[in-house]
Amino acid sequence: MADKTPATNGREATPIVHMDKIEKHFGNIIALAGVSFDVVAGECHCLLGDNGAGKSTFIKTMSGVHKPTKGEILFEGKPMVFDSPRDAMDAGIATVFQDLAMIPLMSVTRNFFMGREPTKGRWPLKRMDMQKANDETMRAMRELGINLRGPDQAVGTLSGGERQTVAIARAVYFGAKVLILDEPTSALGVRQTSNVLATIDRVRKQGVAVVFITHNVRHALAVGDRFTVLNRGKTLGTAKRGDITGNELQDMMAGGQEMAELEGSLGGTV
Amino acid sequence: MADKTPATNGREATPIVHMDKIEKHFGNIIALAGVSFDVVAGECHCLLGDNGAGKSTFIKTMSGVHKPTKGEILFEGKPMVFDSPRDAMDAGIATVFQDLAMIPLMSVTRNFFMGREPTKGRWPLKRMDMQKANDETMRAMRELGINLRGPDQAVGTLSGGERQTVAIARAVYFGAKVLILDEPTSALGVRQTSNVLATIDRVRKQGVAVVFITHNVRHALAVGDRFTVLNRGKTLGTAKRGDITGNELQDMMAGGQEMAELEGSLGGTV
Amino acid sequence: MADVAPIVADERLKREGVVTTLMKRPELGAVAGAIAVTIFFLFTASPTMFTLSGVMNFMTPAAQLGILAIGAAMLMIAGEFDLSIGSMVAFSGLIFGAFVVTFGMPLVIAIPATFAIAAALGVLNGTIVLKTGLPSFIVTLAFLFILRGASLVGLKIATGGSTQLRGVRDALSGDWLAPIFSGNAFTGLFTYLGKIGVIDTFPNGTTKVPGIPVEILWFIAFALIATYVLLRTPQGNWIFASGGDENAASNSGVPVRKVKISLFVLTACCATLVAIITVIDAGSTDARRGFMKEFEAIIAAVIGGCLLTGGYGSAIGAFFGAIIFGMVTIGLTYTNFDQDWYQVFLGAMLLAAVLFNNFIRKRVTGER
Amino acid sequence: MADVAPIVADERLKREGVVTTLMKRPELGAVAGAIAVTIFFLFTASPTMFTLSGVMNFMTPAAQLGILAIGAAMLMIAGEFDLSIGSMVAFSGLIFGAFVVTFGMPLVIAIPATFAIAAALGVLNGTIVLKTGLPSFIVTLAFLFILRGASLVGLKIATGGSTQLRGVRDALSGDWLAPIFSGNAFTGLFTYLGKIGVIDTFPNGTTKVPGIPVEILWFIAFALIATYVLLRTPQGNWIFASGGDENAASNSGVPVRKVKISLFVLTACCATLVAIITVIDAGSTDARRGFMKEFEAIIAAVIGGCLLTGGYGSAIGAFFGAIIFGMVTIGLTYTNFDQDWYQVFLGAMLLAAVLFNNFIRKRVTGER
Amino acid sequence: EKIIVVTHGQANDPFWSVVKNGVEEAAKETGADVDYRAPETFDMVKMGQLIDAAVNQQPDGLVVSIPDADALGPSIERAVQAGIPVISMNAGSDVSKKLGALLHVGQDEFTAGKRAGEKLKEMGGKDALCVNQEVGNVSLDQRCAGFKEGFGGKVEVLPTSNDPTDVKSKVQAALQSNADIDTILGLGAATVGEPAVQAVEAVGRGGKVNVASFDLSAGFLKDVADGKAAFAIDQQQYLQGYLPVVFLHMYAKYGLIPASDVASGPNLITKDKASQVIELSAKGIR
Ligand SMILES: Nc1ncnc2c1ncn2[C@@H]1O[C@H](COP(=O)(O)OP(=O)(O)OP(=O)(O)O)[C@@H](O)[C@H]1O
Ligand SMILES: Nc1ncnc2c1ncn2[C@@H]1O[C@H](COP(=O)(O)OP(=O)(O)OP(=O)(O)O)[C@@H](O)[C@H]1O
Ligand SMILES: [Mg+2]
Ligand SMILES: [Mg+2]
Repeated sequence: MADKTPATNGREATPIVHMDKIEKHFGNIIALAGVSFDVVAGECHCLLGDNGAGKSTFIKTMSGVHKPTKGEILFEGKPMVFDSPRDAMDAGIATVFQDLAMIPLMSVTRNFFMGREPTKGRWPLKRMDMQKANDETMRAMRELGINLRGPDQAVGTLSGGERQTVAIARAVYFGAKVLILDEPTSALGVRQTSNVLATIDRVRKQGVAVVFITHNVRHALAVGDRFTVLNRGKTLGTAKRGDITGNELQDMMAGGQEMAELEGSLGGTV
Repeated sequence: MADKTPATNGREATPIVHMDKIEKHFGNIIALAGVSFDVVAGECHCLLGDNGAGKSTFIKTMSGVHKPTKGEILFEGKPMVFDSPRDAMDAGIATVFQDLAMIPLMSVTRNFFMGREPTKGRWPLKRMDMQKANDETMRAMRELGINLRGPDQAVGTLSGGERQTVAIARAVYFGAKVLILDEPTSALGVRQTSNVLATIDRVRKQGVAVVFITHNVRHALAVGDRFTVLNRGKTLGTAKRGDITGNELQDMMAGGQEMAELEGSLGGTV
Repeated sequence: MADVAPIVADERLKREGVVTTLMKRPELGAVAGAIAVTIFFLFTASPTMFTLSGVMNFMTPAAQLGILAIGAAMLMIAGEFDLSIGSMVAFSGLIFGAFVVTFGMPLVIAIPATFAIAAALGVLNGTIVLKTGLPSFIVTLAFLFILRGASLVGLKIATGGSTQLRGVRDALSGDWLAPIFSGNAFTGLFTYLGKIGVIDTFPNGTTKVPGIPVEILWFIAFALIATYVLLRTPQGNWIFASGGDENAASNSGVPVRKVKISLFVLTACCATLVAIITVIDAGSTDARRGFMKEFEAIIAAVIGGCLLTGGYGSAIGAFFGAIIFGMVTIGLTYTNFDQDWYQVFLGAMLLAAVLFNNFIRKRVTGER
Repeated sequence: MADVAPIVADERLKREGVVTTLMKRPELGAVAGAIAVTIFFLFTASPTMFTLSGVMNFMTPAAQLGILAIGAAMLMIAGEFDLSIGSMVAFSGLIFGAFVVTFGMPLVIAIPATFAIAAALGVLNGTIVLKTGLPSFIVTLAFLFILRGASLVGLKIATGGSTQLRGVRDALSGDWLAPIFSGNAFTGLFTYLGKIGVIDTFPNGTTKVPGIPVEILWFIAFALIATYVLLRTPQGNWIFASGGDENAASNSGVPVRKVKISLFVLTACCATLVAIITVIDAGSTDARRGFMKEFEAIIAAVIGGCLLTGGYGSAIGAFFGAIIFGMVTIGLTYTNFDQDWYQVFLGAMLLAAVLFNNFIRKRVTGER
Repeated sequence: EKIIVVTHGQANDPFWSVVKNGVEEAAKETGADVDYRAPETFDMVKMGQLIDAAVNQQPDGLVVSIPDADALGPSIERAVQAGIPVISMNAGSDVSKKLGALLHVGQDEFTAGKRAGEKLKEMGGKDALCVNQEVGNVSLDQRCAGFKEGFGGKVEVLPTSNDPTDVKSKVQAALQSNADIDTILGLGAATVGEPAVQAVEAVGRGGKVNVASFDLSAGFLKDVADGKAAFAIDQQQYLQGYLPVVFLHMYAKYGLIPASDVASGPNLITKDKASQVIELSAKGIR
């Protein structure tokens, strides 16, 4: 697919985030060996690749968790250094991390608004608006197809999918300019998955730039505008929607290695 | 599908595990409201259902983590009370939990063999056979398509898919009679997924009873012999392979609620 | 997406009583412990323990400990320890005493200056912990020794060789700020109540209880404010988040560093408040002040339901934890047992109080 | 599935030196701290500190602390605390002293009997912690008080009113087991070395160092065994797992309860070993033995790299942590510093030692 | 009739346990109901609260030690106001009368330290260690301060913990690094005196270094008797516990009270007397 890479050259819009030749080393482990990537407003850019390819590490440098060992980040055209995830958030980047970044002992509402709590009243009586926070949380969760028993259940006691939905709903709620989703549908049921995909589609149409990581080719094809494949810390290339078929994409995601043969309906895409 | 339930009545083999009208309450939360389920040797029984339906809670009672509030567990026909997961393991039940049950600070090998370490030498010099443990771990991981950098990397620094693969490889390695997999493929790449599905197929043919939880209809259909759908803590019924189509199954998994409409290739099964 | 499912009563919930709901809160467990201890002393202690003066008597040490315990609890909720609190009491006491006695400053200057120095030490503690990533246990332990040693040296310098600095009361006589930090509040009211016979008086006519010791008021006010901050403000949310999972909190945009440093400053200031109150009240300070108070504060916080691993606990819990601790230590002197057995009783009562609290909570909330 | 990918050199790894690999181990950080402290004293302390007798002199308290610290470290790795260690030293000392002096038992009975009682108390501690789910901090804290108080009461009963029980040495003179638990080992060798002039002698011809104090040998042996258990046996794996994540460990089949209870027994037995050694050596025991040793043990374990949250640490780290602590506390007396500053220096040196250790590790292993 | 004793010394401190034994003996003999109270560490704030607690119980007599007149003064005055007869003991002879106590039993730590210093100076001491097992405890600090004054020569305070092994190692370290030390004063016989003697032996300076210690312990007395240590300073603290209770009993019963303070010490126990008191010391009477 290396020959298909120039396909992106034709794009006009300046990217909101442009990551240039990012490298990231952990001690003696090289997780990223020079990855370039950009995303423009109103598109959904899928980041695909084998397990351990470096996808999560890459988006973590984008959202201020890791500092790149080498390489540059341009935000809206200007070089930018995010010192903490809070900086990235203030710039309008919201992320669903693969590990969800939630506090098990705290309630759903408190996790939802963690770091950006709605307040009411004036100092010194400025306080959290719990009523509003609870309502918004329940509403946002219902939109994604989860009916919580109550907004004060501890996140640690939620089911895997319920928990993931909290993280997605939160990111969607706060994702002003860029929304990064690291395998957001991995634990979701069919109904919740289709809701999330529909949500991605909706926010993209509202002009938000979406970075979507998934292992499911069908999900990627359903909402993706461009597809970038990582393998062992390097880019294999980027393709536009329509330039590539599901089977081609699947082969690339497997890192070029052969897959076990399966009977039945799995002949096509997993 | 309630009318299809009797389909299973025709089976001859006595189930290895038979769970009878299991209820489980957490304080005032009712997670399971009477679920019956069984699995026989050599079959793959898929447990499906919406997020929060109670699947994980159910298999946790099966593997000794939770004690059921009501109901009975028959193991090889005899009533059985598992006081701890270790009891269940000693009986030959191995589980991949949704949260993986791994210690982030410990190495891959130590996690792999946790609780059942291979030893060499005699007391008082009976010690862990690290060489063997490392080799077996690397081999088991490679079989599922993950090439680890080394067996002594801390699990906490592995990628999501790598970590999940450790948990699966461990369960397969120790799953003598029953293998329970709670959404084992959620974080896996396409190659690893097909490896896992192939592995399920292989161990089933070796006579192991497999309980497979997934949200992916295609995965379920690829390896499942029977399908049980849970909804809000209750069974919707059980169907045999061939008695049900992917679309029917998908509708049931969504709990009968409508799904968001999606353009493109997602018209069929998610 | 428009047709969002309506909110319906959920069939997956059993009904639960108000009691159950209340008992799930960590602080209310500590209340159960406090009640158990009270009942114990009602039966075993001299009845004077629960007269007005008896209550003030055990509430005073409880209040002094409690101010420290609430600060320690908030820091523990954020996942860190401050072992230097006790030494900080001695050190702040020395600084304050020296300001007042040696330099003759009025309180209106001496108090802010002492707090400023304490806050600076808090920032130092916090910064070292965060910059180096060392456990706060070990960093503040170093300050436990350093500040204790510095108090000794400082006292010797300030007094010309003694380890006891006296004369604070004389130096402050007539200072208008003193009543806020020492002595008793509402003395007028109490004298009046004594006159009309509502409260007991000594043979010479003075009331047995001259008023409410100010530390008790500080203690209650601080407990209320801390609870409000923890439960009702964004900052409270950040404190819980920082302690629950530092990485997750920081990834979700919580300014973890600022939160933790502020709390190190808070514990240092709590120690300073206690130091100022006790130094003015006692009129003196010495190198042993606050000895082991860091552990007592942590103990009170843990009795009150704080987890040592962070992320869970409450200020009200620490409030009752301090009262339990104060009531047990002073209360035992109202009973008729031999002082040799004191520690055995103390240990047994602590254990009994937390066991009871735990038992009640388990009963009420069902398994788990 | 047959065609498993072959093992190939991984291009995603940078090469790293042996030093880096070594320094990643938690224990080797503590070694760096120990070296830093040694260098400091080489420059500031009287040269007698590093003569043979000087080394034995600071190694003796280090060894006694270290035996406790290694036990505490193993328990901390498993995610629990034992605050009753120090009181256990006093209590076991009393029991042992009473067995030997009051009941006249020979060591071969008294020692196992004392260990049995200590083990039973360890089981009690562990069982309460596990059955109730209360934090071990609070449960063992109760035992801190209870055992300390019981030692006082017991001593008074055993002696008829004094807090010191003496006469142990007389009661044991000639007991064949005594040399294993007291005095010096290899005395013959040392006398010989003294004769041929390899080691210093006093004017009267006796060697300055009569032998190696047995506690040092116990200490080293225990450190080696503990390290072996932690790193090379299944039980070691279980200890790390229990502390790393109790739920995950139990779900993976680790017998978490058994592991924890055994470790509570271990810490109680460590305290008893120290008690027996010191009681025989001193010939007496008193109610204050082991005071605050629980904190010193935890401090040594933390200096040696143990996490308070569990799941991480090493016995060798605790070994060096105890040596650092012993060297600093005793070493400062060899220097010319004004002893008023003792605690300031102690704190500063602790901080410097852990900062140095941390700095080295960060340098060597790269960021994170 | 109820008498409450509040001191600054913990029940497990060897010195104070003897005081407490004296209190108990007096209680037995007079038939009075006597309670002994003390804070868990040297803590003046807590001690004041314990006195307040005692006053609340309206006893027929109160015995207190006064190591810090500023901190304890108000509580003691409150007791006097409440009409409770107060006798002070051990520390506080200088302020006892001013605060309204009937009389004082015992003597100043400072005076005792000074006395020891003078004696050790007489024995030829020039360079001394004052080994303090609880730095910051004002009454111990005063012992060292008094010693410094009486001794006249060079005195260094060596802070240690309560642990005998620790004390021995530290004293040994001090002796090794400073060959001029010829005198050691311990502030507690069991915790400091005994290990200090061992340390002196271990560095081979037995006979060249004079070891003396405050308070008595059977082990240290044996060292004195054997000539390994110079003397022990005895305050006869048993009397400090015993006498005030008896006095208060007499006062309550007949209104009798001695007219002046009672000095219970200091009393130097040297080689000739040591062996006689060993037995009493082992029983917690001396
Ligand atoms: N903190 C770390 N320390 C050491 N190695 C790390 C660390 N974080 C990630 N790695 C390694 O870097 C590689 C890339 O990890 P990353 O999590 O980015 O993969 P990924 O593409 O997200 O995989 P997956 O699809 O399984 O989530 C992995 O091999 C992992 O082991
Ligand atoms: N310990 C607990 N305390 C309280 N409620 C719990 C607890 N564990 C699970 N629940 C609740 O029980 C319900 C079932 O949870 P469970 O994890 O079994 O769902 P699941 O079917 O596995 O869902 P998913 O597909 O999202 O993993 C959820 O609504 C959850 O909130
Ligand atoms: Mg990932
Ligand atoms: Mg689940």
